[in-house]
Amino acid sequence: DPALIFDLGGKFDKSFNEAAFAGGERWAEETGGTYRDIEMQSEAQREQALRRLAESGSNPIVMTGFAFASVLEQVAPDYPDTTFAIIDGVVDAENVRSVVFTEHEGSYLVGVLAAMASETDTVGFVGGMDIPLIRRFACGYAQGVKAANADATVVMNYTGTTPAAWNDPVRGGEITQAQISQGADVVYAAAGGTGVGVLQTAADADIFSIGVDSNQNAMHPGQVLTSMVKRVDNAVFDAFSAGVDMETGLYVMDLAAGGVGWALDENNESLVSAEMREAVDAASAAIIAGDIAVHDYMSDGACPYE
Amino acid sequence: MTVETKPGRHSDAALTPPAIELRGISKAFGPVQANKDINIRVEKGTIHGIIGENGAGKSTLMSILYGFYRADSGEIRINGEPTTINDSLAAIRAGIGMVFQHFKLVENFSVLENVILGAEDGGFLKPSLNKARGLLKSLAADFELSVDPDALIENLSVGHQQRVEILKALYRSADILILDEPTGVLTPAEADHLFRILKGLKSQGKTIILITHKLREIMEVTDFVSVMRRGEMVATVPTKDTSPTDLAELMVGRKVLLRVDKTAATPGRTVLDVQGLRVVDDKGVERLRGIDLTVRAGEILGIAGVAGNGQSELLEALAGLISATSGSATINGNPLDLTGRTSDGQTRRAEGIAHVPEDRHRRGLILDFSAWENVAFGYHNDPAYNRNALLMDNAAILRDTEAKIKRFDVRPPNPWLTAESFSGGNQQKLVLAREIERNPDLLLIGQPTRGVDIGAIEFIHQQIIALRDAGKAILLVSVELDEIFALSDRIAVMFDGRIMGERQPDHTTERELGLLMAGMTGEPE
Amino acid sequence: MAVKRIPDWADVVLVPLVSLILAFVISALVIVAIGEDPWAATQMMVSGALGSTYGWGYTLYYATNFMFTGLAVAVAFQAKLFNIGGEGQATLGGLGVALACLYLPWPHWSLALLGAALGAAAFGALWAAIPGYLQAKRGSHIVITTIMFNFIAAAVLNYVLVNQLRPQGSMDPASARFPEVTQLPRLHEILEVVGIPFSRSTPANISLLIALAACVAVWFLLWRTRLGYQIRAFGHSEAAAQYAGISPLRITIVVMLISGGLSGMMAINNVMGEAQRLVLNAVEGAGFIGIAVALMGRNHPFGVFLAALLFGFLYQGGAELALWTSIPRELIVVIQALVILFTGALDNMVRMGIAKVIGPAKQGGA
Amino acid sequence: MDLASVIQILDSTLRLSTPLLLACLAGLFSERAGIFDIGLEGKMLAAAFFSAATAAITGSVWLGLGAGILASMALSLLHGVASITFRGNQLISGVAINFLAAGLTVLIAQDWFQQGGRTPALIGDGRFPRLDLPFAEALRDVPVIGPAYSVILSGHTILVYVALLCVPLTWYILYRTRFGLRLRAVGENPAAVDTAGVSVVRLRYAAVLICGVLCGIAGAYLATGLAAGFVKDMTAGRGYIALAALIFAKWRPWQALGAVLLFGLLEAIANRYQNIELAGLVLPVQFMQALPYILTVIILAGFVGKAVPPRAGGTAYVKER
Ligand SMILES: Nc1ncnc2c1ncn2[C@@H]1O[C@H](COP(=O)(O)OP(=O)(O)OP(=O)(O)O)[C@@H](O)[C@H]1O
Ligand SMILES: Nc1ncnc2c1ncn2[C@@H]1O[C@H](COP(=O)(O)OP(=O)(O)OP(=O)(O)O)[C@@H](O)[C@H]1O
Ligand SMILES: [Mg+2]
Ligand SMILES: [Mg+2]
Repeated sequence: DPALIFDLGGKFDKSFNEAAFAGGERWAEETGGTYRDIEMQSEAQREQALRRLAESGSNPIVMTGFAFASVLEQVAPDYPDTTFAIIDGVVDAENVRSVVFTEHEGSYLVGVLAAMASETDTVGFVGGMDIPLIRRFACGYAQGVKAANADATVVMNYTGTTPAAWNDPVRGGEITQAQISQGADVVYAAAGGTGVGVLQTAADADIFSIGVDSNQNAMHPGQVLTSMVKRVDNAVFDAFSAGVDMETGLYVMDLAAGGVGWALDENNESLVSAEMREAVDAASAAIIAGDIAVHDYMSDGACPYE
Repeated sequence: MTVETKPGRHSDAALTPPAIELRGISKAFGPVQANKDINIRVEKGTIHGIIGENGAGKSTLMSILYGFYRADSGEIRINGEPTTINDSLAAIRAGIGMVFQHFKLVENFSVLENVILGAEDGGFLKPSLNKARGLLKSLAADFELSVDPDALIENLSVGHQQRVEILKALYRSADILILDEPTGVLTPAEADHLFRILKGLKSQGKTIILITHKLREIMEVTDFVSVMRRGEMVATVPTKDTSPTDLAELMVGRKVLLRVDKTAATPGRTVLDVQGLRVVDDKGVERLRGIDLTVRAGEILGIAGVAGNGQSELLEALAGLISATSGSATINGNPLDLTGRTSDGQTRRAEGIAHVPEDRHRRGLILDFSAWENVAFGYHNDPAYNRNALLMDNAAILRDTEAKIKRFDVRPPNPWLTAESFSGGNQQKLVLAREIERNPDLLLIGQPTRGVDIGAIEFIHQQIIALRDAGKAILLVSVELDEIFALSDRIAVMFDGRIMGERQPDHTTERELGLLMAGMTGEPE
Repeated sequence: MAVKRIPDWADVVLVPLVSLILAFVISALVIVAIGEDPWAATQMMVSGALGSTYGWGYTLYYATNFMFTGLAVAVAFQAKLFNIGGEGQATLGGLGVALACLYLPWPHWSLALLGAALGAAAFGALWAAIPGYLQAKRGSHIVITTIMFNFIAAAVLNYVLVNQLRPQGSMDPASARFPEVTQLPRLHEILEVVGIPFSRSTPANISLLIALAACVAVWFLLWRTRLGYQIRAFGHSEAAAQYAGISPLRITIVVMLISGGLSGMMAINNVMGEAQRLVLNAVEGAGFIGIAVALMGRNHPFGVFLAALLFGFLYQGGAELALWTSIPRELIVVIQALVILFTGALDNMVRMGIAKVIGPAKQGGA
Repeated sequence: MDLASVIQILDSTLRLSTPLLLACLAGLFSERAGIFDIGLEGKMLAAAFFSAATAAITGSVWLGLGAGILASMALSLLHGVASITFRGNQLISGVAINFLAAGLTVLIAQDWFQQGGRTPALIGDGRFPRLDLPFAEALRDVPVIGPAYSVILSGHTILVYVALLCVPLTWYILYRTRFGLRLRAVGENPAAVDTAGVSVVRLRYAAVLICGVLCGIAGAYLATGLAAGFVKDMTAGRGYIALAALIFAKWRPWQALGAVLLFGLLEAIANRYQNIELAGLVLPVQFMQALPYILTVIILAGFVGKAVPPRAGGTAYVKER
């Protein structure tokens, strides 16, 4: 059977891990198969969990989060008959599939939408912690905003430096208020459980918010402009479906591959005008065609658009 | 049938029920049997004294009567009625008031707040406080108990704190007033004043129980006296039918020497010389206002005074515990750093000064440490107690402790017991052993026998004299005038941070010292 | 209601035992309440934590962390200083280890261990000494300052990892992997020498021995050295310590240096021994667990050792439970809470119960 | 810094200070009575969960508030039993309560809602509405007073005003009522209270329960006033900050208000200004995030001086050993 390991955030984090969980569940439902899933509780367990699963015959083993990369690098060669898939991280080994997403591309698209929906020419970004992954979201977003409206301002904030940063809806709400007072009328949250507070405050203040990872449009129908979806669920689903024969190597789940995108459903239909849809579709096409290069923060550790 | 009771006439006792009757009261604290089958009657309108050695169980008995402790067995009758006293509220309701040996006051509350605590008038303070203020005024007038109702307790002298305790009881309209060692902290004048008050109360029909160690006071004010020994009530007699020597014998169970033998001093060179010592405390109050004094080798300089007039600060400044604001001092001719910048307790010890602090629990001992650890306390840097720069030589300390315990007859002679588990007198012996055995040039000693019973006092006094006779200088601070007289070669009296005057013990009287202690220089007005 | 005196053996053996049993009984009730089988859960916890050398390896690994942080809190408590800053000090200790391992060329792991331990202790000590100094000199309450320093440490680490130590192009806000030579011997390698087979895949490493040595050293420090004597005296009574010429300033700072150093040393276990790189939040709350461990161990190194083992067991047993059953991981937090509550705060209740059953101590026996 | 920013920051300060204020006053009652309480965090967390859960199930935020208070009081009672009745270690009991709340809330949330330890988002009457104070609209355009009153002061949920009212109320209770006199006395010298014929145990339980009520309101405010539902560990260390504020305020009510406002202000500023450029040097985000804590340390070291806790604090009242 396949196995799925969630990162420390836990499988119900309403975003990244939860999306992986959804992929697993979908696979189980469609194929009638069963899989094992476990949640990490401490750093030291990563290795423990990987080895135990590999030794008990789980295959393939899918894990979410870049934090696994370093450990997997050590563990994978010890179990040549097991295939592993790591999401959000890159491990160079025979039996590992590395799945990465181009969050900056998805963020670019929602940035375009944000800039066009904004009447104040000011949009906000709330990140959980100042770490490279979140910077990548932020930078793509800023580029998209600037592309749609060169005069727009992007207000950026991070919640904190302790693990509480990902679970503090109250502070998320206050940061949103602070951004609103600086004129922001669309706020993009990439902050785990803190995002719940961001979306809530935006809805209360009657401005738009943008969800992340999973489709969060339904959390406040008609008030969440869109969500930057990262199809972690597909990545898990694909890996599970491929089973023991899963191909290894680097898989870049980019816009072209449908790995990232923006969510449109009955909850936000009315919010996205035809003009906006056109613009974002055009941007999307241009990115896929390579006409627009969305800057990847990871490429040089800098963001020219902030 | 109505019987007219005349205060003090115990012949009426058969007709009037006694104010208090205790029957078969027993109380144990763990293995300590503090009270054993105690029976006692206290007649209405009398002053009834209770005496007994330290730890005889006096306070325990009274605390049971006041509902602070619960007796293991026995019966309490108030005015003939069997009464259950499970807490202090019940005692207060039964008309009992108590002034504890260790006051039960909230230090950072005002006098007024302390008085009304627990006896407030309704849920809000304003009316209670106003009412209390009025009542306090009239009580103060009736009983000469004036205190500033708005002063904070921590700023009051012990004597005034005691007045507050008495006012607390009177405010609750107590008919029976228990005073546990009230005079231990008072000047003779204050004590006289207290006794006047007590007599006044008696004449108003109140019943008073007075615990004291001072036989003179028993003889002076009580109508009856009960003697306790080791948890038992050994006798109750009319005061007029007894004498101090009889009482002392009843108390201790043997004959006691009430006076220390000592030869005249032969003072030598000056050991300590202090000039213009001033100390200002944290609150900015000037505690010492220019002290000049000298102590010579082979003499004891006794400092008399009511507690709180700067004696503590004097000792602490000399011992390096607080810093002086100005002044200078020399020890054996070498300057002493009074500012504390280059000195502390360690330096002072090296300079030949030993210090027996007034408060052995707060300063002199670590109560949770064993006896042997306490023997090294303050001398932990002594090479004899250390193997090397890092390690202590516990075996050496232990050996030394055993020797000291033996010489000072500390009981029980077990160096492993924690300081806490020794009785007060034995704790004091431990401290004295540690400091005296160092053979210091100068011994600073505060309240050497506070809370210590007659037997131990005798021994401690002998040790102090012996040190003097060995040619050492001793600066003694005590609030017990008897002690000052017994030990000192010269007596200096402190009042309000100054030395009011110096007297020879043979050429002065308690009365004269009492006046000096109250701030009067003795010249006719 | 006076607490009855009970014989010494009952106090030492029965009270903790009964307390633990009570805690586990209530935990079982909680497990039943969430619809799981408490017996199966117990079995899984015990076998997961103690049933194999593998389980022992993890149990000891966690216990090592808790020994360091527990000792840190205990030492400070001996001087009556409540150091809640173990979390931050261990965080900084991790930084010390990382810098030592990454930037110095070590010829052998043993030297690397020495260097890293020094780095860890120095950084941790520094992080504790500032609150100590402020308390002694400025009267700033050490509880507040150490709490604040936990937050500041998190920010420092976040900055350093993201902007300085993270290898170019890495997504993970973590340092690079330490050089191979700094890899500490794992427990199985050590035990192999004496011929005991031990699971190869556990993070327990030589730091365990250092933690044990630290327990002994702290005991030695407190009860055999002059410094320890002064620390304890100061802790019992500041006024008395001053009388004895023990400088409050010096003792406060020295104690906090030792305490912080011990917290920091935890990093040789988790950062150097296990992860071989520095990650965000490597401490994972061990600093706070240290408070519970110290309090339960009555601030005595041996008590800390036992309490750390108990918590290691709870951690590992609980992890197994959460990993391989549907029981949520928070259950373990609840069990920990109950263990702390019954053994640490309701001990008198147990004592009184025992006194009722076996009767009070004989006269003079207590 | 423009006026709008100032107003927003002050507005935010008030909201962020409110849970701290309630928790701080809660701690004040308990510690003034001689019972140390580092379990404020846990009690707030429990209250946050039970208020959100009850509000989610019943749709009534008032029932939620009640449930939150009850939950918090239950933990207070536990603290009381451990530290008053059984004279256990107050610090350990507090630590245990923090762990207990952290574990139980998620465990129960998972059992009840299956949303990963979260409650469903609260809507409509499940949350406290924002109140407009009288004349807020009319005064809005008056310079200075207008924004100060109608933006900063007005427009918060009722619990903010409750919290603010608790300050004078606490002061009044503490210094003007019989209960307050006894409460303060029992924290200073329980023997004095005992010999005055008042039950030490009853007073301390009362104090601890009041502490429970206030922590309960604080937690409910977090989950149903500021946020719209419970998220695990959502108190995010606020209980510890409240404790720090209490020491900062030296256990006095008005000073407590000052202390929490300061903490709230620093946090609001840190939220608002994260990228500050000083003379060409861009201060890192992390620096701004740590700034409230750094400033607290500096203020404490520079201006506050020694805080002396209630004298009988932290120790059980034992008459006989
Ligand atoms: N709270 C207590 N717990 C345990 N033992 C106590 C307690 N109070 C008193 N004792 C012990 O009970 C005995 C009687 O003490 P008590 O205080 O009644 O003596 P006392 O006659 O008042 O002595 P003193 O003259 O020193 O005041 C002593 O042995 C004392 O140590
Ligand atoms: N509060 C207390 N709690 C427990 N034990 C106490 C307490 N007070 C005194 N004791 C114990 O009771 C015993 C007698 O103490 P106490 O001070 O009353 O003796 P004492 O008869 O006054 O002796 P001494 O004459 O030497 O002062 C000692 O062993 C002491 O440890
Ligand atoms: Mg007595
Ligand atoms: Mg005694």
